Amino acid sequence: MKLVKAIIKPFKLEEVKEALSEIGIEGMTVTEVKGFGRQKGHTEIYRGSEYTVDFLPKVMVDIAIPDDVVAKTVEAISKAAKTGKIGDGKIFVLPVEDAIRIRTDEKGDGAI
Amino acid sequence: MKLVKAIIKPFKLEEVKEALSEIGIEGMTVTEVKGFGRQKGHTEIYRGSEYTVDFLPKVMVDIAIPDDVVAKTVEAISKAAKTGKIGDGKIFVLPVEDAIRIRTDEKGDGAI
Amino acid sequence: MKLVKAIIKPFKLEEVKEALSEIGIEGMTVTEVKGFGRQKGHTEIYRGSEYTVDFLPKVMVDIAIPDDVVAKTVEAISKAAKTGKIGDGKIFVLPVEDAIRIRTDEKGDGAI
Amino acid sequence: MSKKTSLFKLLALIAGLGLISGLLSTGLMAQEEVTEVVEAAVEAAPTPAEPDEDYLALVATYGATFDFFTISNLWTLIAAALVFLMHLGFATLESGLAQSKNTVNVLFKNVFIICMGLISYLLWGFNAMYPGDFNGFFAMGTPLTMADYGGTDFSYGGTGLCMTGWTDFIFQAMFAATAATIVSGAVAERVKLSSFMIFATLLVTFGYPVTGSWKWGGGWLDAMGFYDFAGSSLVHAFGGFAALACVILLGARKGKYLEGGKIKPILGHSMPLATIGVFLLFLGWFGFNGGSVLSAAPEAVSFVFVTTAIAAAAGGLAAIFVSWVVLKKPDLSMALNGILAGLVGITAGADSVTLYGSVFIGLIAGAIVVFSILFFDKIKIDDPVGAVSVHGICGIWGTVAVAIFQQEGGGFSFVTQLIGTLSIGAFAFIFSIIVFGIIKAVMGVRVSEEEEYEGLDIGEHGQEAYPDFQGATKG
Amino acid sequence: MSKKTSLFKLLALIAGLGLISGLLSTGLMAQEEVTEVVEAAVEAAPTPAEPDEDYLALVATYGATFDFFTISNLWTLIAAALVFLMHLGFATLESGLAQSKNTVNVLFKNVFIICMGLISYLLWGFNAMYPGDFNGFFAMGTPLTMADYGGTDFSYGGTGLCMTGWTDFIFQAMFAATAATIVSGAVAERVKLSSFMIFATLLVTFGYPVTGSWKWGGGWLDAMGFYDFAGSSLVHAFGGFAALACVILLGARKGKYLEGGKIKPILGHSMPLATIGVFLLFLGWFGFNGGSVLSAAPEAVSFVFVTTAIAAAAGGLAAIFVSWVVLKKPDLSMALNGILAGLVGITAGADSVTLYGSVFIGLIAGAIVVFSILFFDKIKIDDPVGAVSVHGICGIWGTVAVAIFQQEGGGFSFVTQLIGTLSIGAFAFIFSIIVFGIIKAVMGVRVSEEEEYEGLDIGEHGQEAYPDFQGATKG
Amino acid sequence: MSKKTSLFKLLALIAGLGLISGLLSTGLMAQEEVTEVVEAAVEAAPTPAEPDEDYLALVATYGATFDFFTISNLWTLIAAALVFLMHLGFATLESGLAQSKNTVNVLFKNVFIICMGLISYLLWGFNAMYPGDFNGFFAMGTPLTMADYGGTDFSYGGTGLCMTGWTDFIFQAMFAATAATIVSGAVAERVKLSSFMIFATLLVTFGYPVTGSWKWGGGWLDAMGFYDFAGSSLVHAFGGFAALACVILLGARKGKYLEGGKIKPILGHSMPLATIGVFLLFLGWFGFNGGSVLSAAPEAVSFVFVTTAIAAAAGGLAAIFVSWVVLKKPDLSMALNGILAGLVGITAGADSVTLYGSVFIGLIAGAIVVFSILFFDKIKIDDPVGAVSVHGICGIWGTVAVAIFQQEGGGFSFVTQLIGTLSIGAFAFIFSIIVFGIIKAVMGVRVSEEEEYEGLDIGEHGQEAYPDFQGATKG
Ligand SMILES: Nc1ncnc2c1ncn2[C@@H]1O[C@H](COP(=O)(O)OP(=O)(O)O)[C@@H](O)[C@H]1O
Ligand SMILES: Nc1ncnc2c1ncn2[C@@H]1O[C@H](COP(=O)(O)OP(=O)(O)O)[C@@H](O)[C@H]1O
Ligand SMILES: Nc1ncnc2c1ncn2[C@@H]1O[C@H](COP(=O)(O)OP(=O)(O)O)[C@@H](O)[C@H]1O
Repeated sequence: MKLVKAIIKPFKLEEVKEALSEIGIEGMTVTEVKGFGRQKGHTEIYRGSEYTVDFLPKVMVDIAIPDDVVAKTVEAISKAAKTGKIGDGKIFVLPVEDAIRIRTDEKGDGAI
Repeated sequence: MKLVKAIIKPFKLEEVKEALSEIGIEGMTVTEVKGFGRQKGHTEIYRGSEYTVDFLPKVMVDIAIPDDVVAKTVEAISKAAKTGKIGDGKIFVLPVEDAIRIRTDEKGDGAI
Repeated sequence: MKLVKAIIKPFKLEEVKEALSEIGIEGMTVTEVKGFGRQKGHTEIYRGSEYTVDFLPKVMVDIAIPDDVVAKTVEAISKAAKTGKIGDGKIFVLPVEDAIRIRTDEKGDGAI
Repeated sequence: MSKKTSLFKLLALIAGLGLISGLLSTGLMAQEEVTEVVEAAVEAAPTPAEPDEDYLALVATYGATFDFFTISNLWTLIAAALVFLMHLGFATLESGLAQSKNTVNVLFKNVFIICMGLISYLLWGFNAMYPGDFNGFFAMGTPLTMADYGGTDFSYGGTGLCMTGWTDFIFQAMFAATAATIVSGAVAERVKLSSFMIFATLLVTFGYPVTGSWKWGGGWLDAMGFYDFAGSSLVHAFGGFAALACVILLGARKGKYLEGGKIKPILGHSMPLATIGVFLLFLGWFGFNGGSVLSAAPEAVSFVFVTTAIAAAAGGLAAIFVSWVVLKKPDLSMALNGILAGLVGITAGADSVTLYGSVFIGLIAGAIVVFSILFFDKIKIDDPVGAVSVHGICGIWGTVAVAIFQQEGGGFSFVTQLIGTLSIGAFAFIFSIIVFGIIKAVMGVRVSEEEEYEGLDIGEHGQEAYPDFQGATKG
Repeated sequence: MSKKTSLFKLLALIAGLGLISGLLSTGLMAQEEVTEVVEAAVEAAPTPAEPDEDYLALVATYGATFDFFTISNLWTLIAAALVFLMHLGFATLESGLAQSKNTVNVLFKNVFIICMGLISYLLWGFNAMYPGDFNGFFAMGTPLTMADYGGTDFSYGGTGLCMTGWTDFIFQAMFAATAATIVSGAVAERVKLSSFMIFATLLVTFGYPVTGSWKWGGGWLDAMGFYDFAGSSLVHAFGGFAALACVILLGARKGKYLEGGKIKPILGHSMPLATIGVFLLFLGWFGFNGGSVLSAAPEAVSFVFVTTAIAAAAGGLAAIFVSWVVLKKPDLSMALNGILAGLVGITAGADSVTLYGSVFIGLIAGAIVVFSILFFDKIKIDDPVGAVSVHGICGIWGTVAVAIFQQEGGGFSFVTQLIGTLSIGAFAFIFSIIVFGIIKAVMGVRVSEEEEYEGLDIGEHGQEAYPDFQGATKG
Repeated sequence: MSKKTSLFKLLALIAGLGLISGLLSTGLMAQEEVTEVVEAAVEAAPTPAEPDEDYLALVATYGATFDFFTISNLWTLIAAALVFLMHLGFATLESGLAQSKNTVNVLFKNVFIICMGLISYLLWGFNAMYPGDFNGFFAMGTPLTMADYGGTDFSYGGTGLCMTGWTDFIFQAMFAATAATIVSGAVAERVKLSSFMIFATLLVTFGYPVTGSWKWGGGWLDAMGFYDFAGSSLVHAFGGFAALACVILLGARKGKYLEGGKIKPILGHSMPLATIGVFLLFLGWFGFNGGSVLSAAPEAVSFVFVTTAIAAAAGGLAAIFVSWVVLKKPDLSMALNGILAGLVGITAGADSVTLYGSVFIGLIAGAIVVFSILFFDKIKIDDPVGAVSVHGICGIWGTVAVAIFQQEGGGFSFVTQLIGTLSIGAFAFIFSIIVFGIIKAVMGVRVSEEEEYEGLDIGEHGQEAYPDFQGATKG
């Protein structure tokens, strides 16, 4: 089992969700985050002092999936979230050792 | 060491916290998240247009623990967070390679 | 590749960010979280009832990095985030199996 | 040093700019034939205008008191607008002290109450509350008609009710809905919306005018010499004890009172909203009390402004210091409640207590409210906004305080005041126990446990108060 | 049981505290030579003061009507202040119904509009709208001067316009900016800031005074017998149809209308803000309508207060129940729109419809607005705050409703009313299509797709509405 | 095309609904014997009512000027209520511009200040500020008594102070607390609560009345011909320079000024709150300036409304465009400060500058404030809300602007104005340096570095402004 952690632009969330639905993924957990990366933030001015907003609003999507659908999942996310512009985000794949569905106490791939 | 990542219903947080305290776990990190899963959201109406709220408020609890208490921890969370209704959430167990307590620079199991 | 997950005091974020910049790390994702730990919260009073705020505001920084810079990164964070007082936070190191840059579809270390 | 030089430069800059703009404006002045404003009127003395016919007709109708009547009428209308604003005050205070998952529900109830209150008072309440001659205990209401209210003049009420019938109606109508609003806060976060809407309608339409008629309608309490200037009892204690009845029938919010007697506070979600609410209520109270003079009589209105403001301030200070001593921290929510407590306390005697009486009334109300909130929590009466303490308990206090702090020659009796306030509170309590009890039996008054946990916003309205999630997340 | 004992103890405590403070205050009273407030004035009867010279000079200037003139003038000023507050109402309503990423932008536009509106009305609009004799269709504006407005007295307008020229100006100036504010809400979340600022300036400066002069300036509609008391058409339908034109030229927000006819709602980010907005607008409307009496004539002003409040309440109730039936849920945002619909509806006839006419006008407006919002969404006119429905459609409704619900002897014609409101709407629509069309051609009216996605706050202002991120995150 | 047809259908629907309701209402009208509202009064002419005894007694006391006195008194009371609302304006503005972790603290301070201000002004301030004959520099205060203020009539102040003593007190009391509120914003986010509370109490009680007495109490500045209509200097510059002193003693917020001269902005957490604050302040200023006429004299009050609004609007526009040019972005927070700057600027001469003078005063104030904020940041005076610039610097500007833009015949001297404003600013500065300095030495004025980082809400109050965390997370 893997945890796919995708950091994407907020307004792409819906498309990513739909792309995942299409390949049959029906569970995910979403967090509002701020991202720092190459997409250097704008220089802004607040009451006269310049500052750089390095931390841009992003959305992080955590998806636990069986090993065999990782490639498909990553591709689906990547395609849906791409704008081609800097700051599109990253996908990380982390190993997961176990999963439990709280409601039923099911374990493993069946739980996700 | 493992990272237990539990996604639960928000109002269950307190009970989960207490259940963990009881088995001696005294550290955790909590994030507000939105969950998408089988618990298909309600169909709602805003100014006349129907839409489905798929993203429901959840709380994600991250707990780093030594390997030997994983089972106990998962059980404690599972029991405390269960309502038996759809949407109760998931627990994922991820491997952790190292942990550091910033204050003391302690490493490993002692740090958590 | 590793995911370094640092939970720190909110006002230390900037210093941590700068420390990371200095050692050449130019990407991270930040989440607002609430932490529960030894730094037992204050006892507070709301309209006359005492309660303990166990959940204190923290910031979680996720940084994906190549294996070889893990030590350096952990050290940089640890140094920047330390106040020496209880509640300084933790750093967890998790294994990452793959990383993808959405914009370019680059994979692996090059993607981060 | 360098700071001072720079400051000096800045001042020099201002002076410089001043000179430039002086030159500029002199040019402009020439163009526009500058004349002095006030003096011009006097010196250039246009022949005094002949009053036009409309005006003469008005004066012919109203007599020599027309101008005073006009001022008084206008003041009461402005006061009505201020009392209206109190409904926004309640809406923001109550939603600020509720959890965010119940915010839409709290706001909705307040929007409903003001709309319903105005209409029901039009169709029934006003005429039930001010019935003219009646048995002193209960009168039937009827819809207002234009005939009754279109031709009022000074003879309607002299300096004692110096306004048109329309003004009388709208001022009283704004008051009427307040009773239900008080209940709204106390039952927040678990009451079933439809049940509450029915109860609130019945309370405002049929309950409130009854006790209102006892005093302001010239009923038995009035005959007895009971005094309640602007409604410490008739509005606030009434609302507070209705709230108490409902809370008892409804039960506490899940998770508030734990086994072992532990109390778990459920925190309000926005202190700025709550603070906005209290400031708006404070402002509105100038209309609530000031308008209750029912004319613009200068000394009465201005004295009422002073006692009202002073009691509110004293209440705030008392609550701050009492909570600081008792609870060890300067508690904002207690300070806010203290201000309201002072305001409720002064309401019964704003025109007839002494100046320093208003200070003491406020101080004591501010202290009472802190202990009262603690007390009700201890006996497991779960009142999220403290409505029972602020309006009920301090309403009683304010009513009896009229006798304690009365001006020389006032002649108010402590016993009469006590009888009056307790009768009104008792009526509100019993009325509510019966009506809310019937609703409970018939259709239930509480949302399901699950809905309570998930929040009433989703449960009752399918709407979130703060749905934003950084971009488009709804499909 | 134990509850009751405790409650009893609390009441006893209050009584006890009362006694103590009674003693305290008696001591204090002795010290301060307590005298009664109101009676003192009468009994101790100071010799009536000789009016001072200033006052005699004023009366010499204004004649016997001076006091009435003063009251009326004061009321209109207070009304102007209330109308000013409506701009805060719009600012909060519109920002509450926008996404958080566009909040700064919405607020900024509202701040700009009121500032610009006042200045442009000073320099052009007022004199273009009230030109005195003119061709009935269009007049040139000129800057106000002190000479014209410094010496006004009762003869300026009798009881029909009972105020100084300054008051006349400031009251009308507060109205003027409203038209642009209405548009602001409709084009929110995608309009280019600079383009909007130019359009709003042109609309307020050159568009609004034209239709204004048709009726209130004594132009052709006035001559025809058209009636629009406070501006259902002249302000609201004008703004609503200008908004419609702009929305058509601008297009819908990205992602609102999906292929296959599906509509994806884009939710407002803060229901408390939106609710605050509507309550403030309701309050401000007492000035908007009440001030439009243009004097403090007691019956007229008080009747207008009643019809205004009643229509608003009826509108709110209608929208609540219609949306409950049609949409299955009691929708807060519809309730809020219903209140506004009722207010817009009553604006044209607040002084001249019957009492129950105001109930019906409100009820129908509240129903209309729900269907109208659904309707415009169906034809893909994307209006984030419902401005076209609330102001445009209900503005028309209110104008024709004057004829339907008029008081006996009113003599208003349905056809004239319809001609008037449609002419005004048409002018606003065409003016806006042309002006906004030219701006679109020359400099564009819409932000880039990317900016729209990222939000206009960052894009146009480099500023976030809620930048906080638990501590210092900016470097 | 289809859009148009649909629109047409909707209009047809409205017309249809109109007809139905017309029929309905005709039925209803019959039932309620519809009579016309206004005409009825005239035609059906009830015999003019005999004025009742109460009224005759009032007139006997006040003489022929009673009605004018009543109007004026009422206006000043309403103005006091508007000034009260400014305290909510400050509370929301300051908390909006603070970080969320310090929000409860900012709100608490504002709640405390208004409560304390009213009580301290009652017990000391009023009589110290308006002592009657005194040495011109300093007078002792005493508590108000009922005797002194219960019997006032027109002779109290003629048209120049046309109100009861109560009104005089409450209007001035609302002003008094403002000075401390200004300081509150400047020292936000690091000042120790208890120290601030002590300082604010001393400033309002003992500092403010001194300079107040110099001019409004008839002291040396008044004798010199210095003019400050409503307090550009006496209130705003006073508060601004007290703030400057405190900020200097207090030091900047941690992390604001980095080594190498870099300035790190610390962003306010809620732009909607800040915007609400400025609109409320703008509204309140109609009472602040308009009420300072001290009667309802029509021309004076209406002219003051106009200059106040125009200067505010000009200030907003100037700040928008200056910040757009200088900072490259249209900055909402600067626009808000610009409005306030214009308001502070016009305060000294609202009744006595020319019409276009008010435009220039506003424009220049709006420009000054932008540069002043930049300037103070450059010299490391850390003032989170810009209080020193808005109130201090623009207060000076407004005071000298009276001389620059005065109406013909005004006779104000630039030098006298400059002396006056600088004396007042200097007194405020020195008083604050000494008092705040002593408090600093004795008990400290700053929270610990740790508390500053964690936020004063937890540190001082153990309370969060937005404690919600999706459900119950507190145990
Ligand atoms: N090393 C990293 N670890 C964690 N998150 C990262 C890392 N690098 C980038 N991110 C996240 O990805 C987002 C996009 O990265 P950025 O470098 O701006 O653009 P791109 O994805 O086009 O390379 C960042 O805002 C941040 O949230
Ligand atoms: N594959 C997944 N990856 C990550 N989070 C998931 C996944 N599936 C479910 N979740 C999380 O668990 C929550 C509950 O899941 P859901 O399918 O609704 O009910 P249940 O837990 O009863 O199966 C979701 O709201 C979501 O936050
Ligand atoms: N076992 C754990 N798993 C996850 N997060 C933890 C754990 N223990 C502590 N934390 C996080 O680290 C923060 C600091 O921990 P705490 O025990 O209070 O102090 P210290 O870091 O000084 O030991 C906590 O607030 C929490 O967010």
